[in-house]
Amino acid sequence: MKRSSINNNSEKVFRLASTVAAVLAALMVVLIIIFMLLPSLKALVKIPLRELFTTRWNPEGYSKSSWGILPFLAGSLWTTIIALAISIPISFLAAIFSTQFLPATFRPITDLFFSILAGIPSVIMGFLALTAIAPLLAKTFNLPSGLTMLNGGITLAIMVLPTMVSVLTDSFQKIPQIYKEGALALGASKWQAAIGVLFQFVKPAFISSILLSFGRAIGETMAVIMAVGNVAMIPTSPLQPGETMTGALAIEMPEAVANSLHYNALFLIGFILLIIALLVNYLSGLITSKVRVEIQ
Amino acid sequence: MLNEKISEISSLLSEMGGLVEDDIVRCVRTLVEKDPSEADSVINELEPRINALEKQIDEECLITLARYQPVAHDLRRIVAVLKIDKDLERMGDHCENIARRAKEIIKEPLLKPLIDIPRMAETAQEITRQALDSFFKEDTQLARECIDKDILVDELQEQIIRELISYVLADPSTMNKALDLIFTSKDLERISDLATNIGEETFFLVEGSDIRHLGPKDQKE
Amino acid sequence: MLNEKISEISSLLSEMGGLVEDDIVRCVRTLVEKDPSEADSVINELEPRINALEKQIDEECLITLARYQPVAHDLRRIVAVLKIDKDLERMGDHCENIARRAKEIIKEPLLKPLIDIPRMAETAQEITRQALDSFFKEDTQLARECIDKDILVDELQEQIIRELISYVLADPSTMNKALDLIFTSKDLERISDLATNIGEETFFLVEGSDIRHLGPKDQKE
Amino acid sequence: MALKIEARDVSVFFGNNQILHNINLGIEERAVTAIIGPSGCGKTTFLRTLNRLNDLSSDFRLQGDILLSNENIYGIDPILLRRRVGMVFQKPNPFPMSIFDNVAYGLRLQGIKDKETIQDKVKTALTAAGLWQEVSNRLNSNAFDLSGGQQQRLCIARAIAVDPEVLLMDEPTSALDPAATSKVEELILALKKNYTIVLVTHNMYQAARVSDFTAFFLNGYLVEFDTTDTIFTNPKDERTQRYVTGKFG
Amino acid sequence: MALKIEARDVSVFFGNNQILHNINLGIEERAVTAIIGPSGCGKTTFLRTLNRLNDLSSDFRLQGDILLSNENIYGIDPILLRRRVGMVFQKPNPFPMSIFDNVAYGLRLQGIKDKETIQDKVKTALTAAGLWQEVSNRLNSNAFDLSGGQQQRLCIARAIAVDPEVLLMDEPTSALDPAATSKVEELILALKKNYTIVLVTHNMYQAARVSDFTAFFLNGYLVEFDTTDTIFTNPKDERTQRYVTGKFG
Amino acid sequence: MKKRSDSFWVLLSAICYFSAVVFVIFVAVHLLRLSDGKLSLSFLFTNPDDGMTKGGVFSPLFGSIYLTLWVLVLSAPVGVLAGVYFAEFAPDNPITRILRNAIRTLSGVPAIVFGLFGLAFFVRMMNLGLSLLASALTLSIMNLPVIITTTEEALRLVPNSQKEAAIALGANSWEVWRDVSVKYASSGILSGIFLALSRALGETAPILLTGVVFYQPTVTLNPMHTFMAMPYHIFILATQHSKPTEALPIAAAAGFVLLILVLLARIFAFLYNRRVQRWL
Ligand SMILES: Nc1ncnc2c1ncn2[C@@H]1O[C@H](COP(=O)(O)OP(=O)(O)OP(=O)(O)O)[C@@H](O)[C@H]1O
Ligand SMILES: Nc1ncnc2c1ncn2[C@@H]1O[C@H](COP(=O)(O)OP(=O)(O)OP(=O)(O)O)[C@@H](O)[C@H]1O
Ligand SMILES: [Mg+2]
Ligand SMILES: [Mg+2]
Ligand SMILES: O=P([O-])([O-])[O-]
Repeated sequence: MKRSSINNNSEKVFRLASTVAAVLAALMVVLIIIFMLLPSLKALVKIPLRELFTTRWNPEGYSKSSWGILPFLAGSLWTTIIALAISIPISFLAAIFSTQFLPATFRPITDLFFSILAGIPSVIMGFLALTAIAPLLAKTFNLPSGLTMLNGGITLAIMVLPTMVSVLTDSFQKIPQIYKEGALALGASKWQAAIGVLFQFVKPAFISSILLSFGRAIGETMAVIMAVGNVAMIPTSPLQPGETMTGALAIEMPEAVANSLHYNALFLIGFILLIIALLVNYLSGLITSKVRVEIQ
Repeated sequence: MLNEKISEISSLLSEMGGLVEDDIVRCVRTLVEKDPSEADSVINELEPRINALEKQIDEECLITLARYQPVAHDLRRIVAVLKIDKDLERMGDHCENIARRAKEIIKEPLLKPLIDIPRMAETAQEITRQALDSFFKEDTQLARECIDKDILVDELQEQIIRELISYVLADPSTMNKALDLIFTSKDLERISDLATNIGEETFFLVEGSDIRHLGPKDQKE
Repeated sequence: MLNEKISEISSLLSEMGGLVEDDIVRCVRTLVEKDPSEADSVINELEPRINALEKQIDEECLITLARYQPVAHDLRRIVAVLKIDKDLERMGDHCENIARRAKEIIKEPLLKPLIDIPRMAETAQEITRQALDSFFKEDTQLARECIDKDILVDELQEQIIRELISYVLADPSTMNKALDLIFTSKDLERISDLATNIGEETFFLVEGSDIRHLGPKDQKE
Repeated sequence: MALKIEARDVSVFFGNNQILHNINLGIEERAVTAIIGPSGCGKTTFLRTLNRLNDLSSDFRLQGDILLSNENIYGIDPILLRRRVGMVFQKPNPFPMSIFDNVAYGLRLQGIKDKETIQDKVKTALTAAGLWQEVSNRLNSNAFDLSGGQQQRLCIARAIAVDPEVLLMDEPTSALDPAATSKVEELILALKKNYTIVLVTHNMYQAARVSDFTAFFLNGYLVEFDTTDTIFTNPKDERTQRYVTGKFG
Repeated sequence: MALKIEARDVSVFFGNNQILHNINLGIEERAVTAIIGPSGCGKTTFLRTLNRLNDLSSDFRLQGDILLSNENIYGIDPILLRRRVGMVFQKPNPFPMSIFDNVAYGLRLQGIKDKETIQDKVKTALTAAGLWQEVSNRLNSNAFDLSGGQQQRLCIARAIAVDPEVLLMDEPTSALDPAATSKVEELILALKKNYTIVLVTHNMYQAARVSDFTAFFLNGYLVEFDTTDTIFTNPKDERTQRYVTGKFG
Repeated sequence: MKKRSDSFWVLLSAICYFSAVVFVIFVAVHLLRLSDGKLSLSFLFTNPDDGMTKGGVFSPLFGSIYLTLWVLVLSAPVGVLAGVYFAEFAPDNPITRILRNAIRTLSGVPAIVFGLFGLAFFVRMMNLGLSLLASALTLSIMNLPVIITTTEEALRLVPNSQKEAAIALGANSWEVWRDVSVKYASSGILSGIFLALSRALGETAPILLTGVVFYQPTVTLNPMHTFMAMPYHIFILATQHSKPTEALPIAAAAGFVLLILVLLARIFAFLYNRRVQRWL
């Protein structure tokens, strides 16, 4: 009897501590939103919405500052879309190869390689873009500098590849063997089984992995800074330089005076990034949870 | 699957019952119509068919038990059939006895006009039919009726024996013939007794209770 | 579980067999020793116990089939037991008949010294014991032997009937007594015949083949 | 009756392990042949050898011959072989598509494009699988919405839609509840009129109920092969006897 | 014989769904009571009500009384109740510890520290579960290294180590192969000499083989409750008859 | 016909797959090649020198590791406990569902946004100034979702049957957690923590705005101080240096060191993760 009351204490402490931790975590979510929102609102009050969607960004202009974020939006979109265009087919094919055609004994090694690829710090990827990919592009396309949208796109493609591959291989691997064998037993080839049947299972994960990669690519900072040249203009071809939203933040924020309009405007860009990230994650979560229900 | 097997077995049993009824009629008809061909068909046709059916039914029951693992009502039915086909087969044996004996009897003129023995046979046949009917229809009312009818057969048998003894006392040389008829009546009595067993199986099947050794049989015998 | 049930059933059957053997000995002993108390114990003690055992064995078999779903050898054993206990029960019935009749017979002096009837009884008892033995030991050799012995019983019966007929021819007033003895021998013949059925079940059990209606029985009867 | 499949002295190895030892077995046409035996005795391995599904394991090796209608299965393209020898698995494995597309899948694989042909064949297969009545008004809903038993019958429909000659079934009811199991068992009995069926089952009683022939495997050996009636009432081999009476292990 | 557990007019709700309807059932001491019925009829729910495991679901609600040795189980601390009413689950669920620690776990929870006492009790429990011989020489190896059947017997040993009065078993053999199943069944028969056992089973034949009493549930109602002999040879209710003869659904 | 096109696709997918694998090796080789023999043990233990054109990476290396320790201490307990709450105690109602999703969603928020938040909240609002603590807190917040989610997932993978077994033996929820859940989930939780640490080691953007400085040759244990960190050091050397040809080999060498550090954390995470899978 006595013992059981001791027990109850340990249980109560345990329960209380974890609840407190959860509340703390929840509090952080709220704080992030508040502290991102407040300066952004200040910026929105000062800067007319119309002006945001112009092509000129000049916060410290002599006569008049201009706050057009379109160059950054364009830079982010260019790099992100190039990255996805490259990484989607590659990761899809790589995932099929590693799950369907590679002997199972290789799979842990594969997983490790992709996990390592995902773990390469973004500065190192940026370093690579700067020292390996850009010179190659410059040579190939005969450009003065390889620091272009394409360079950023390729770098980002490599960076999101492991996420996509691992989401895809995970969901390919979760498909019970009997579905593959079911297709083979009906006279399908391995490729037909993978594309016709197994891919049906993977579809939602596929879409969600694209969304996730989109979020990652658009939010990536250091690698992109080092890859794209950072010129606040709207690139009209992948072979032109540009600057992304994240790049603008990382480069200008350290110099911005606290609570100035510049500072607040940069927070506004950050807030836009936050919204995009939340949206993308929310959508991909929606898809995955729907899949969970279906598989049950 | 099980249902099909059970109805297959039922129809085999019903066929066997039909043959046995036939058997009873024909073995006695040999006596009445003095027609040895009836006896021959009992001995050479019916009897082997009845025996074969018993084997077949047993086999089917065994296979059904092994393959379909029946329980409850289905199981009681199979067990009852295993018992009933044995009764029917023994009834067939008695008929064969009657037929063989009849062939001897009709070689000489009869001791007296046959009245009671055909009546016994008719009653036995009726009991058999009713008993089987009661089994197939799961009708305990009918089963009770046919079991009760067995007394009639017993009475007829006693009457026949009494009468035949008086014949023998009057003329000892009829002894052999009288004995044959007495044996015949005894066979018929056994047939009817076996038929009532079938009725008892109906009770077992329908009510799950065993009325054997409780019915009127116990009170007499 | 199943094994225990089966050995439980076997021991019940063996008990029943013992009672029936006893039954055969004692109903005939009534005649030999002119002791009505033997007959009474057959009628009032043994017979009810045998009947009760049949019901119990059937019940146990039914429960075993329902609960343990035996197949193959186990199943054949249960089915065989269902057949055998019916045989034993009918053997008991015949013993009761003998006992009842014996009580009447011994009220008056015997027609002739009893020699063949005790011998028949002994043989019948022996066949019964051997048949059950063969079943429990799954010994088809033994089963064949006891089935073959049935011929002895048949011969003895014929001999008895012939003898008794000659008595009656000599003195028709012995008719009633003679008839009683004839019926007694007939009962013993049935007992032995039923006992051979048990032997046949041994074949069914051991070899899975049904030798019924193939054995010597078919060739005679 | 004719033999549809014949295994002649078949031995199977995975790497250095011999899983099956000299199996000789003739599978009767238009009948149900059940394969029973304790876990790990090689039932599934034998079954999957018949449509060369084991070939997918790199360390699989076969000795002996397997004939399908007197033709060595290793002389047939595995993809064509698998169209002639359909398979139903232990767990229902409908594809994540509509009910209709599941059944049509095999047909489309064969290159059949004509809509009407496909529709006809899907209907026929679903009817044969006893599922038409239950699903005809929702052919376009997802196959995963069906109950487990219906899913398994859908898989059977999918297998028979391509008109195979043989149906291999590996414990097709082991994931189903009793009611669904008895439906599938009835279906198997109905299908044997048109197909040769090989049924692996853990459940001895199921073999007893639905099969015409039964093969008893033990440790990779074929111990006894006979009619189901005989195996369950009067097996010849002492080990079969022990297995079917549950006195094993 | 005395009643160990008595359910009086028990109704169970999950949220707004009534899962069990007015169940009245007396569970005999030192006997095996089987609960059978089609999938979803409420067998598991009833069983888990007896040790208040359903209380873990927030939307669980009970009406009526359940008495354990004439004491209302809602008057007992659930933790103490569960020590008196042990449970064995559908799938073997040994803890990821050594064999010894698995069996000792419940004892240690009770605060028993003395090594010898624990050792004695572990040995007794393993012996009672018929596992001592097989594992005595490797008590320290991981419980996961045992075969499925051994694991399930280990779980039984773990449950009986704390000397419960009642053992609840929810389809304890449904994840086992036939050989392991029959071992567990034998164990159940041996255990009933000392414990009151309530056995939920999908497998009618299992109920027939091992139980003394059988309760047939249907759609949350108790249809019939009688000795197993009667239920399987001569059930009174037409629905029981249909269920045990497999003519259901 | 069909077969040929099949093998074409299979070949193509093999190329895609292997190019990814080869790329990892290429990164290491590329860094090694560019580092031009700068790597040595003393490289690790000497401070940058001569306008960062000479010397080693001691102070940034120390900064990174010290920072990571702080992150570990700050984020692991809270993250794990919060994960426990969501897996074990959270009632199933809209509020907890929203919270859980909000936390999960945070894991996709770009690192730079966390940097902005850290700047606004820790540096300015909490008045921590540019400091290691502000950076550590920022990284901790960034890592919380990772740890919470992996903990929760790992705990969800604990078979319910196991927990019920313990409950049925009379264990309370703390005992269930201590005796059963931890055994199953510890690998998964550790894997999550290592994953978080590898991120803390490699991220630049969040610390960029909260405390990292580009040159500070003295190391201090005072968390209120600014600090150097490997990723930022590499960034500076590679892009902001006035003498690129001299700085580049050092940047590459430092990159290689960072790569190895991050990969070690990753490999631990990976190995623990595989242990989790083995349990299942
Ligand atoms: N791909 C494989 N590689 C190596 N060994 C295998 C492979 N497949 C099966 N085995 C081995 O072959 C043996 C037989 O396996 P199989 O699955 O055929 O047995 P089974 O009779 O179907 O058993 P169950 O009733 O459990 O399904 C087992 O010992 C198994 O471990
Ligand atoms: N925690 C729960 N919340 C809501 N409904 C439940 C819960 N547990 C069980 N049920 C419902 O109660 C009904 C009975 O379930 P239960 O698991 O008791 O059935 P069962 O007879 O054990 O079936 P089975 O043979 O499939 O195990 C089912 O309809 C099930 O969906
Ligand atoms: Mg198998
Ligand atoms: Mg259940
Ligand atoms: O119907 P079950 O999944 O409980 O066997």
